[in-house]
Amino acid sequence: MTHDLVVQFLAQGAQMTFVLLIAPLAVGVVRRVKARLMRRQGPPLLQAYLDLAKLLRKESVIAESASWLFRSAPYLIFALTWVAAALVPSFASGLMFNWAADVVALVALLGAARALLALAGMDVGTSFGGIGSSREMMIATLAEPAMMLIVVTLAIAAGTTRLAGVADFFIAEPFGVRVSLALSLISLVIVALAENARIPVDNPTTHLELTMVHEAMVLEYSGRHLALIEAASHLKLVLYLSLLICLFAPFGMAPATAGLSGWAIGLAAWIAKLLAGAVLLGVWEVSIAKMRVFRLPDFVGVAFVFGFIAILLAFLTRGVFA
Amino acid sequence: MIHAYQLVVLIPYAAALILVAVPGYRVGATANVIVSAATFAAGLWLVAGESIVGDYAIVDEFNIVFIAINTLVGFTTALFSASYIGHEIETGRLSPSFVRFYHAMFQAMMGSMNLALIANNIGVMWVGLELATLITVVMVGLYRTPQAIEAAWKYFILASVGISLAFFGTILIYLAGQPALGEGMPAMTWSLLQAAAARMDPAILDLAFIFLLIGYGTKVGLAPLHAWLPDAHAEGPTPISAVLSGLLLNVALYALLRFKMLVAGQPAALDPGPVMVVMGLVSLIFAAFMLYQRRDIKRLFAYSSIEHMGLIVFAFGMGGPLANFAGLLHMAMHSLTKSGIFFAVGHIAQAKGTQRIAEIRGLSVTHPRLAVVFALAVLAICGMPPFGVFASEFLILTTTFAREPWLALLPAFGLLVGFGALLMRLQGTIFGEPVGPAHRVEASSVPMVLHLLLVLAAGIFLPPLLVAWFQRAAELLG
Amino acid sequence: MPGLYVSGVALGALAIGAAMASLVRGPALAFVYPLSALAAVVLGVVDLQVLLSGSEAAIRLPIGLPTIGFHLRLDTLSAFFGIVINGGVVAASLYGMGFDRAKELTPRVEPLFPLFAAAMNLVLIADDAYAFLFSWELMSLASWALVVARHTDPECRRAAHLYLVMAAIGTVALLFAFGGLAGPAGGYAFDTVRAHRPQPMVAALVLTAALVGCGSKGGLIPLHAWLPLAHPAAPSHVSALMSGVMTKVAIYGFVRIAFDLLGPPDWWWALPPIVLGAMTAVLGLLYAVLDRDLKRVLAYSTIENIGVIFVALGLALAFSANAQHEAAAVAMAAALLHVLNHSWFKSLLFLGAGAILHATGRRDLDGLGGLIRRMPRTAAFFLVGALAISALPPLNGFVSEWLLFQAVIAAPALPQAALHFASPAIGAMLALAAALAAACFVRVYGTAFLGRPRSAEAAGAHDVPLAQQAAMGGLAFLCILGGLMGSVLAAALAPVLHKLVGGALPGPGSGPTPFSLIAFDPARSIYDAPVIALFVAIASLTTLIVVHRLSERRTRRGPAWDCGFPDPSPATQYTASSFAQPLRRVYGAAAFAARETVVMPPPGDIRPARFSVVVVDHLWRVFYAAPGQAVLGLSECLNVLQFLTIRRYLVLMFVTLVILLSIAAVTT
Amino acid sequence: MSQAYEISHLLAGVMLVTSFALLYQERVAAVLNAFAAQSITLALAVAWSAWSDNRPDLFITALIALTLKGIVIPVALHRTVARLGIHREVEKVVGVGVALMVGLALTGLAQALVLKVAAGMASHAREELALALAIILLGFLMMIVRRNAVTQVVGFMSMENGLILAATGARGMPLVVEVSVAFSVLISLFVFAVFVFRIRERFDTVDLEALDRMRGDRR
Repeated sequence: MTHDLVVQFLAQGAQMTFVLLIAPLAVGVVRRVKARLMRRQGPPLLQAYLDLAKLLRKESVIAESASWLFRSAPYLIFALTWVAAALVPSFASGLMFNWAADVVALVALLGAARALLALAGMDVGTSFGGIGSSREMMIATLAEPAMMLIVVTLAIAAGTTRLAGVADFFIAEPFGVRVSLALSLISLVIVALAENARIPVDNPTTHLELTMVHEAMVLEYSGRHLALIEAASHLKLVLYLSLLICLFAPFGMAPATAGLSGWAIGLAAWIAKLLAGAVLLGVWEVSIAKMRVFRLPDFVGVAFVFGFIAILLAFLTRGVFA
Repeated sequence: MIHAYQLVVLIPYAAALILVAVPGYRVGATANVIVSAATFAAGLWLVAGESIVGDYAIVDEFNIVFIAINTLVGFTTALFSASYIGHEIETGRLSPSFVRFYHAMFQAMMGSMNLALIANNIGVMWVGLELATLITVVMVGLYRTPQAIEAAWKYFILASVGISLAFFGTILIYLAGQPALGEGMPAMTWSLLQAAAARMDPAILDLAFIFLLIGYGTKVGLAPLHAWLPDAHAEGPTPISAVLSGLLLNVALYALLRFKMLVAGQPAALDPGPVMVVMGLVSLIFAAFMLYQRRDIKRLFAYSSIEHMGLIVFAFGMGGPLANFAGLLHMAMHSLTKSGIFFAVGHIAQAKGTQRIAEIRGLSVTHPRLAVVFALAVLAICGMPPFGVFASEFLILTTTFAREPWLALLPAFGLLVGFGALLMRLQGTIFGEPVGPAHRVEASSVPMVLHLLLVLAAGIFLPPLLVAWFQRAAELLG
Repeated sequence: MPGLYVSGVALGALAIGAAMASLVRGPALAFVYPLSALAAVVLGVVDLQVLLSGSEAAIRLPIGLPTIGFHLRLDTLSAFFGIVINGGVVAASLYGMGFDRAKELTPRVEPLFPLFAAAMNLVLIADDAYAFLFSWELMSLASWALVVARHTDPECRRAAHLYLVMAAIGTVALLFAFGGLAGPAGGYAFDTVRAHRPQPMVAALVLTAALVGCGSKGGLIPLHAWLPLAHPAAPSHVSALMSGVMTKVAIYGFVRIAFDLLGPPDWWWALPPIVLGAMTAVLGLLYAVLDRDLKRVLAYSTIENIGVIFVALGLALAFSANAQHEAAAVAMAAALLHVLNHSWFKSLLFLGAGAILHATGRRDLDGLGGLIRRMPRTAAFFLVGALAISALPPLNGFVSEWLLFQAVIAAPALPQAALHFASPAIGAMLALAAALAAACFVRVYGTAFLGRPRSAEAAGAHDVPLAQQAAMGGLAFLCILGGLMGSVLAAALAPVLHKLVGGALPGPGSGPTPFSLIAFDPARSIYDAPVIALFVAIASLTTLIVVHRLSERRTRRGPAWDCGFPDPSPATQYTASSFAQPLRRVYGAAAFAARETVVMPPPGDIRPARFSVVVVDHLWRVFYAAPGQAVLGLSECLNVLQFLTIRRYLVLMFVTLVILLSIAAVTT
Repeated sequence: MSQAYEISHLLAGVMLVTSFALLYQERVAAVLNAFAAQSITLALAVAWSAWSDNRPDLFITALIALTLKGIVIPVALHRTVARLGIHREVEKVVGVGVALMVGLALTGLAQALVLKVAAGMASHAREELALALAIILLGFLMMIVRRNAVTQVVGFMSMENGLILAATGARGMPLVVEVSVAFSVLISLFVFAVFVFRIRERFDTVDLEALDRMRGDRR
């Protein structure tokens, strides 16, 4: 029993380390793919790691007008995102602590991180920080309703809001069952793009002032603080990728009871799917242009509409019109 | 052996004769207070004693309450005017000789109202009521300003027509009672008519009730018969406004209700309920809207009296034990509260030297105590707890909704509209930066505080005896 | 039974305190707040004891309505709301102790404060219609007098007038509700009402009336307009009471009528509260996001929270109408916990706003900024409140939000098509409301406390007296504790839930840890705040340590970089209005017909460019301005009747007579 | 008996005719004469019923009617009119024709109302009641279709004639005398008031329109 407990604990720890370790790699893959598609040499795959290391080594410059909130925010943001990422079933569903938060709580954790980041952006009292924070919060108001609809759909289908439970359900189900799920997949993808500040919502590489959203918020950060923020955004990308994986492509994921071997398989499958997702993201980002900020409602609105249709279809398939 | 009910009438009349002769307004005022106190004592004696049914006098569960209120408010008003009239003389609005006349008339008016209340004879009641009306006409014209004369003249004409119509109604009641009670006095005696109501001639009864409704309704101040009321209140001396709103309207309504009892006693007659409901609602809503345009503070509260009379008539029109009970309670509460308000208005008018609402502001800064009392009184008349009006309005609205949900919207609407206006005026007068003069007020604040305390007590606890009386009367009202 | 006597004594103490305070003047008034705090503590303890032991007590006093009497009852529901209210009263009194007697207009506030507190407590233990409305109206009256305390400000007078009129409308609606419940016979005692349930038709009317009555007090759209005017107008600790606590009394009234007196619900009863509540939630926050006055923003967010609570209550009605008791329990638990949580963080935020007002004398966000350095404690407490009201874990706001989402997610299982089609829309609107709340309070905190001061007052601010800090600190602590111990609170609610919806949440122990909050069953939905908090704490600490080990620890203070163009003038910061711009662009156009116009002078012209925004409040125009003008116009028309000649008055009389005679002639 | 009834009925009818005459008259003087005629007829009717039902006290009422309303007041008003110089037309609100039509309608209404009365009471009482009711309504009508204080006073007094007629018609009704006395006091007050306003010079005319120069709320 105690042995089992220890194993479970280790497994949970393993997931936390895995997500942390693989996050920069995923980002590296995305950048690499984009570079190649643009006929550029592109940075090495491990560039993201090097960047983090470099930032950690540099001293951090803090504006005079910054308060304690500015300094402490990065640690909290990083921790919140990390914990959230660790709670998403990655290579195995029945891990020890992933009951602790269901989808709703997960979204809320990310929301907390976002709120802190927006506050940090306002703290120095520059105009760019304000732009970034206000737009970030606006985008969140667009994304969260769609996210809620997706959650409702999953709950209707799987009868639970625990990710592990949903994953188990889809593992058990024959794959590719419902139209409603396809629709909510699309809307979840859109939400993920919006949440991760990817093209077309935001351009992670731009520093052209008026188009910045996420970058504008972190403009004043440097050194270790910037490193933490960057790491957090990497983690967030991994989180959403593995959320998509665990909900819509759970095959290969190790069930609760699986032993080490099952975990190994699951881990391999997860990494593979993760990198595939990263590649897809890269392809998508080169194949589309960034939108104007006030076109976003239309874009994210698509997610909302699809989410709604998905629910109606879910009603149909569940035959609630009795 | 002279009895209390004779005293209630005789003391004031006798006093009136004496007061005409008394020189010096201070003596007159004091005498006025003493006499009113004596009348009040006699009224209390009546309350303590058992009910009386004589040839000419009747004291039963129905009118005893109104006799008590009448004598009480008469006493407090005398107290108030004793301190108030002095100021009027100093400012030269009245000459001592007029004050002497005023005191005599005051007593005569009280006596006539008491006569109307205790009369067991529809003719005598008519005489008493009309005497009271004519005397108030003279009182309204007391200041002899053009406005006062005009108000008195308007009051006089409308009241006289009302008098005639009411008298015709009285004749018709006699005719209706004739088949049952034969010719002569019996057919004009309340107690007998009440007993024989079932055998009266229904058709004549209908006719009679219409004429009485118009005739006495004029004095109750039901719209569209109300025209005299606002001007009479605004232009007469404040104590008279208090007596008009607090007592005369009640006495007229009392008469009307007596006749409604007769009609209710005769099933074959038309049901007066709908007519009363309609007239009540018209008065209530009309007065509520009129409140917004008022510029004179006394006229404002005169319209509020019309509003409340409308509500009361509506309640009696609805009928049923609860609504009738509520109506009686509201009559009592309104007469106490409204006279209290007029006392307060008298103070304000003396403090600011004007009755124009626009020139009264920031009382809570200049006269905090007065402002508090005034605010409480106005909130009380608006039906706010912990005052008695809240209880009666609670009963009226709840029972109406329970019986006729959609009909209940109308009185509620009227009350809310009126509340909006009164609250606006209240805030305007007691809040804000004070403007204009701020004189000291000599007039005694005992009467208004006393009234307020009574209304407060009624809101928290109604004595069982009173409840029993009201319930009995409510049954008779059908 | 003793509980009732004890609270009676406490109420009496409050009443006597009010009476005495109205007589004395000057420093002697200082006794009011300690007395109120003490009484509130006593009342709260009694309520807690009743809630935990479930020992109800009732008594009938021989006052009030004749033959009916004045019924009082202290049951678990009243006890729960009593805890909410007295918590707020304690905090407000504590804050009041910190007042500088010389400055505040104490004689107009302090006599009414205990009266207000007593009236609110009395509403909760009233057990007949008369007692209920008596104390309800007393509550409105006391708060009106408090709102108009700053009576020389015409805005305050206007707000007070609108407030009391709306309160009167609400009271009339409740009169109707109780009239329908009592029936023509006038059975006003709640026991009598429970004995004879009304007919379906009557029940519908009663429910509507109750919704109007309680909604107008709680600020349900479209009955909300008075709230953002009246709540900010009062002194801040009274605003805290009105917004944080008095609105809960409105919720109590609705719960008492809809779940207790009205008998078993029909499914469609759920629709009005759900629809209105969802609209209120979203619109309330849109108002809040666009407003620039700190206290008005808070008032608008109160409207939003009331909307959320009404949605939860509506869901509870729907579930219990379909006998899905555990789902009903989830929804009801969400409602009640949100009542408790909102009372905490909204009081905290209003006290914080009061502190800012006290320190800077300003309420306009665009005049503040940088207060986190000048008033560090207040800033910390306010941050907790802001994050809590944004429903962010692990604070208490999220607990009730989570339960509510669980209830919404369960709604598709309802048999009625109307309801399960509504459920996703409701879920989306609630999510939108949550996101907007986050945006709103990031905006408030970012402009008021962060950045650089935008005015001399803000630059010269100083933190508030210790008593006021204590009041805020206590509430902030409760917000954190309530966030971590949500499951414990939910367990404490069990008796109330059983009484109202005949079910309760799975108790502690059925989950993985004793503190895990469980909706339905552990396999379905769990939220374990302590574990998550622990994880976050460990993660952040390890990060801290590791980063400090690995990284270059040097830190340099320098001017803000700002893309290389730092501008020292604080005017270059983002203001509250600029922060609202994206949201106004996205939502305002639809909701408020918001239009931006930029007047750009031609090149070479030295005149500055002008930017202006037009925002139209349709609700105000339709539901308030138009009726008001109608009443005034009608009174103008009727007023000619004051100026007729005597002859015309005689004509009126004559016509009336003839009409009545003709009626008598035709009717047989 | 029947003959007694015939006569009283005849007199009542004559009174009704005179009140139509009041409505018809254009000139103030004529109005006053018509009113005097009506009052004298009333006096006769009252006296007749006093004799026929041998209620001597009614003679007092008759006497009052004859002296006060038949002679004193008309003469006094003639004087006033002469002094005020309103000899000619009294301005009317509606034309004579309309007034007469309305008057007829009112008379019909009165009949209709009284016919509903159960046969329980003596038929002649019903007739008399109908006539009295008609006279009262016509008096009221007279008050509202004329713009002139004198004619309004006259209208009021003819209303009151109707009342006295009804009162005497109601067999054995007590207090009739007292009430008629009270009414005469009221009327004298009425007339006196007109004089007062004339003498005090407070209003330069007794036209009621002018009396309300000061409207209710000073605007």
